[in-house]
Amino acid sequence: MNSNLIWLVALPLIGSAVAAIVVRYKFLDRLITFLTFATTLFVLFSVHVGQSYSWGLNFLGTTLNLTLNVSHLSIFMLYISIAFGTVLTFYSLIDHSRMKGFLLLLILAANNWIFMSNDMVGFFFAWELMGWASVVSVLGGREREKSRHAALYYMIMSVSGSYSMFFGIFTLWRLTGTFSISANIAYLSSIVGIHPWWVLGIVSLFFVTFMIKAGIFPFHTWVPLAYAYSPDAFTPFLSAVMSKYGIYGMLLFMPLSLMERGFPSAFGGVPWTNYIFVWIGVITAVLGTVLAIFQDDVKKLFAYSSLSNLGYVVAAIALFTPVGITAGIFHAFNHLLFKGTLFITLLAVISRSGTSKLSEMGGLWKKMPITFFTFFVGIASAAGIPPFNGFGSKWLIYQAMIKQHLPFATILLFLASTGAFMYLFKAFHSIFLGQLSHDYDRVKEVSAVGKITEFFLMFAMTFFGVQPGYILKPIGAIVKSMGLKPLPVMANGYVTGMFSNIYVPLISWSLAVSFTLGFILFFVSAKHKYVSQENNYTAGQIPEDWGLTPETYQFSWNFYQPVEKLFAPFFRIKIDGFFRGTGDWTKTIGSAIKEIFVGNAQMYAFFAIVGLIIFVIAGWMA
Amino acid sequence: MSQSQWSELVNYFRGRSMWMLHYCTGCGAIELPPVMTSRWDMERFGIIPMATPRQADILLITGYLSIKTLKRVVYTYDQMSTPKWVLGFGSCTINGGIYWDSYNVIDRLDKYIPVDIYIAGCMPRPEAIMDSFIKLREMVQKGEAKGYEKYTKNYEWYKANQDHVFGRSEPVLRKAEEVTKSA
Amino acid sequence: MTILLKLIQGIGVGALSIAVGLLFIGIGRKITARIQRRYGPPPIQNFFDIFKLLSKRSISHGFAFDLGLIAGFSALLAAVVFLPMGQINIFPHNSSLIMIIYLMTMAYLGMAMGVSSSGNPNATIGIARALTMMMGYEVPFAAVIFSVYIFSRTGSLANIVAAQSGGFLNWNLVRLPFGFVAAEIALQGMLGEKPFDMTIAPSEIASGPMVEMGGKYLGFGMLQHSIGLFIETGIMVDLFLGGASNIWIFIAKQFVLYFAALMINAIMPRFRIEEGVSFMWKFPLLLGVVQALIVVL
Amino acid sequence: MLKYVKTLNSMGLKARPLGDWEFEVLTPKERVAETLSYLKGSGFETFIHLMCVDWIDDGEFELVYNVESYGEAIQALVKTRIPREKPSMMTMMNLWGLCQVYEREIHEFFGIKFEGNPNLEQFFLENWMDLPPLRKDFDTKEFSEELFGFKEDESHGIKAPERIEYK
Repeated sequence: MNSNLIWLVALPLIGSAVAAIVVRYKFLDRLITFLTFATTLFVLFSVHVGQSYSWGLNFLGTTLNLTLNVSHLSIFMLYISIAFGTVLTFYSLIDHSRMKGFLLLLILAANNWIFMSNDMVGFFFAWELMGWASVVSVLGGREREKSRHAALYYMIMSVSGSYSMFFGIFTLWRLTGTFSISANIAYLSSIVGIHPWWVLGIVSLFFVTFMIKAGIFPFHTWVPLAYAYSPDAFTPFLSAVMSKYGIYGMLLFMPLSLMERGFPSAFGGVPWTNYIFVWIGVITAVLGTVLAIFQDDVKKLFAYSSLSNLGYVVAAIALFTPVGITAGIFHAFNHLLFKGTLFITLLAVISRSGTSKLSEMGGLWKKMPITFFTFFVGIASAAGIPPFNGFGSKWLIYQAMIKQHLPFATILLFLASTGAFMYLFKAFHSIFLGQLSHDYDRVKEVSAVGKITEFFLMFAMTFFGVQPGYILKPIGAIVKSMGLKPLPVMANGYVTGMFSNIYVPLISWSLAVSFTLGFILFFVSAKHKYVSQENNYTAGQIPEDWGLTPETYQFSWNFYQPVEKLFAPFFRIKIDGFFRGTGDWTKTIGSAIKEIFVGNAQMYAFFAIVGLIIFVIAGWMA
Repeated sequence: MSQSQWSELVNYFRGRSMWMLHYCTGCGAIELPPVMTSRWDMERFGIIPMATPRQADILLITGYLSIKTLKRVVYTYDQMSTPKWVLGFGSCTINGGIYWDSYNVIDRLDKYIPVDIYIAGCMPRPEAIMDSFIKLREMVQKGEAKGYEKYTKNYEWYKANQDHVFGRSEPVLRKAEEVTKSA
Repeated sequence: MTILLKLIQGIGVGALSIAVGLLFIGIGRKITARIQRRYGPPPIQNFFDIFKLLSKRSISHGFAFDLGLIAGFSALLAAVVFLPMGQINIFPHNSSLIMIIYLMTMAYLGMAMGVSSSGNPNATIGIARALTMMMGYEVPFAAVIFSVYIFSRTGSLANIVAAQSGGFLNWNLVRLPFGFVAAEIALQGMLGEKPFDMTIAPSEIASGPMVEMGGKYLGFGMLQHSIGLFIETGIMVDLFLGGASNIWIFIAKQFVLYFAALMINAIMPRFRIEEGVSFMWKFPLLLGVVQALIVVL
Repeated sequence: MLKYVKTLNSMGLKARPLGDWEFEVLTPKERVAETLSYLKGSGFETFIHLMCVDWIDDGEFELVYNVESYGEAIQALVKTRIPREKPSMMTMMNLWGLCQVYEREIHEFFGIKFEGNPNLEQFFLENWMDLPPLRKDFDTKEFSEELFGFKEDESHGIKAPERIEYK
């Protein structure tokens, strides 16, 4: 019995209550949020693997045991999520978005509960708490109408996911009579050889929920909306931490080694259920990338980018090999770090420029140099460029895929990676590079708090890039706890894939030496002088008489027009082929799907009723 | 290695690699394709055409310059980094050529920017252009082509000449009162 | 002591790659001139050019411009030391191909950042074209390298070279012919030679990324190009032509590849961007996929 | 072609053929719009050019509207004369929007005001304050000497050619 576990949940709840009281005083609200996060992180230091806590709850005459249990995976997730939350809340102490601190604390409570919970009732309750709190959080975006629509959409998706999970939980309970997650998984793995289809069905119910939360194809539709229209200070948390709940859930069920015993193998020794899942991940990665290339709203762009990265993670963990799981969790961590950083810098940029449209920004690097560098390190990480942190995990993912002899999936992932470089550069250029508009002459760099945070994040991204061992060791423990052989992590930074090795510090040293040489050559050669941005091909002459302004020279509209032309046939297929279809049948189905996704009040009501029916059936079966 | 030896070396290399920005204003531009292509092939002297003033060492003005064009030429010249040289091509740059009494075409280029070598002729043959390249190369290697230094030293004079053309604030001719401003 | 030795070796390899790259481009200019029935510049012309550029004054648009150009050059310099070339192999246990490719990506990112920070739209258009083209050629190239990975059961270039030892018939060129053709076409795009030179289109976008670069900046760009040429052809030699027993043979093999690319360059017009990408995704990718299928099945 | 000439003559205008494919119409200033709209209605849909001739001795400007019928491959020159003193003309923009640019150019080089044309700002010239340069009474040589400082025997040893006097 370790009562410190209960504090991890109780503290944020208390903090949330206090913050809710002072919600009118914005700074106080933020301060309490930050302090609660920091305290929770402090409490977390006393938590160790293997601790557990449980208490009984009298529910309708039966006693329900709520259990908290700390596994290797949970403590890893707890650390990264709370640490990131602390950084974020520290940063957002003085921002101007309409995020409510108490909602974030509610999510934190749910977050800790989800990661520690070892019973499905608690898990489900925490999941719901997290879902509703985040739905309400999304409501406070800059554009009220759109954020309301996004929140509604998100709510529908999240509720339907919850029904699915609810159904799954009660089915399992009826079969085993217990709510304990570990016991249920043990039960499932014992019957997987006998009734594979049953197990598949039950697990799918859970996986739908997790895929919705992680935004995996085909349940990705809520992601861009919710990310783009949520409050700017909340989006980092939404993207960095909350998308990982789905991954966590999948990892819980992965040790079933899914259908290895019940189903034949597909290519490369991967069970075919996993194989399908790998492809779902790959499709998500490619889809997210391609759609991100065409976005003009920067938050939407990075929403699709998150989609793409989670696709990578899913593809890697679905392999369920030591390299795959390591790569997947490592990438999930890296995604948390760099995408959190990117969204934090976006928060800074959007609050200063007042717009999230890429075509309206530009040239901010002279005004916000530190934010610019943070963003640069962020996109370098996201593009997987050594020595920053995204590289190791992407490299490992390729290794894992190749090890299973899946070249086509790997090629597509590589395409997604190159495409990632494209959209990242598009965002980078359109925000920071290019011509500075006169509208932004008075833009200032972030405050001291912001600078500290940005320096810290830059340091973190470089540190975990150069020394991946610090993060690969705990991941190794997780892999071991799943019953697999962990990757040999020789020294900090020496990563052994199955196909080749990299020694990341060596890359960093090589880069350091070559940059020194580059700088020496640069300063030895002839002098240069600095000129203004107007002194380029217009020769310092701004032909205002012709109605042209500096912004006219900012090239950010239709940035990848040739690519759009290239993909135009595919977009046509989507609209014409899918919805309008070749016959009435397709038409009907198409319009039905359209109804669901477009969503009017009747459809939502219909959803609620269907959910209710599922609920009743589940109850009856129980 | 002493200072002078070093600059000698630098000048040698500069002479061996001269990149050209051709500012094609008049009819003379048609003489350049044979110079660039297989008939005369200026690349064998390390001279290649460049697309922007940033990259260029030679500014080749191929023909007459109206006032508006001259303004752009001056901008272009200012955008080039030192060392830089100007070649005036054809009679038009020397004395206005057939446009000698035009109301809109300047007569002598080196009033406005320093010209290192003039190529006479209307139009000069490609051989003349090649010859001017060789001359320029000899001058550069001997350290004689110093037009850009002249420009810096006598900037006031050049600037005054430029402003005289660009910045007119009153009519040039005395019959100003007869101008039908009401028209 | 070993560290110092490796450092000196690394710098030596960097210098070698620059020299070889510049010489290649010079010889390439001469050959192109001869194909076009011109006399052409001397083969060492590029050394004159580099010297002149580094000694010429230049303009800059700010620290991002400086840093970007330095990054473009240095990251490639950092990548070249991991390339096994003949008997020169400084870090034999660290020659993962994907690592080298991603290191090169850093150079492109740096370059892109530098030239775009100048604010010249022509530069950005060039970069957008380059990135689009990169998406085009990396896909068939990825197909090929993953086929080679699976075929050789290793992802380290040094081991791939070792796996091809023992005569011409063991070369991947013979064993994986479709992959070689696909990679050769991808190489054309990588080197930015015609018909895939839409990035640097002097008449349309004023030489694209290089539009604001002059003096030493352009010099850094040229150095980057020459090292890039060295690495890209070097990777191809290691992947398909069985590496080499010493550095001279290695350079000779590289030159053979570059020569082939030059020949195509000299007689081809230019693709439009989306044509280039869709070409890359049709013929070379098909070959790459066929090769991957053959390897896997 | 002759039918147009005949019709135009019957309208009281002086029209005569100039060759196989061209005829001219002399109209007073007030009837230009009428003539041009008649021609446009009968197939001369393409406006080619607007020219101006300075008849300095007559004290008149002559405006020449050049229109073409692609269907019959013939051109018509509609000529009108306006006095040199305070020259003005009504715009033809309602017939051809293209006229806007030509009229702007004519205004720039001859100083003819086109009533109804919204934009008669400088087009080719910059910062021009002298007489409109294509008028016959504008002395380009003197202007050139004054502004560009050109002297005929200036150190180059090249003698400038004799100036052709236009009558």
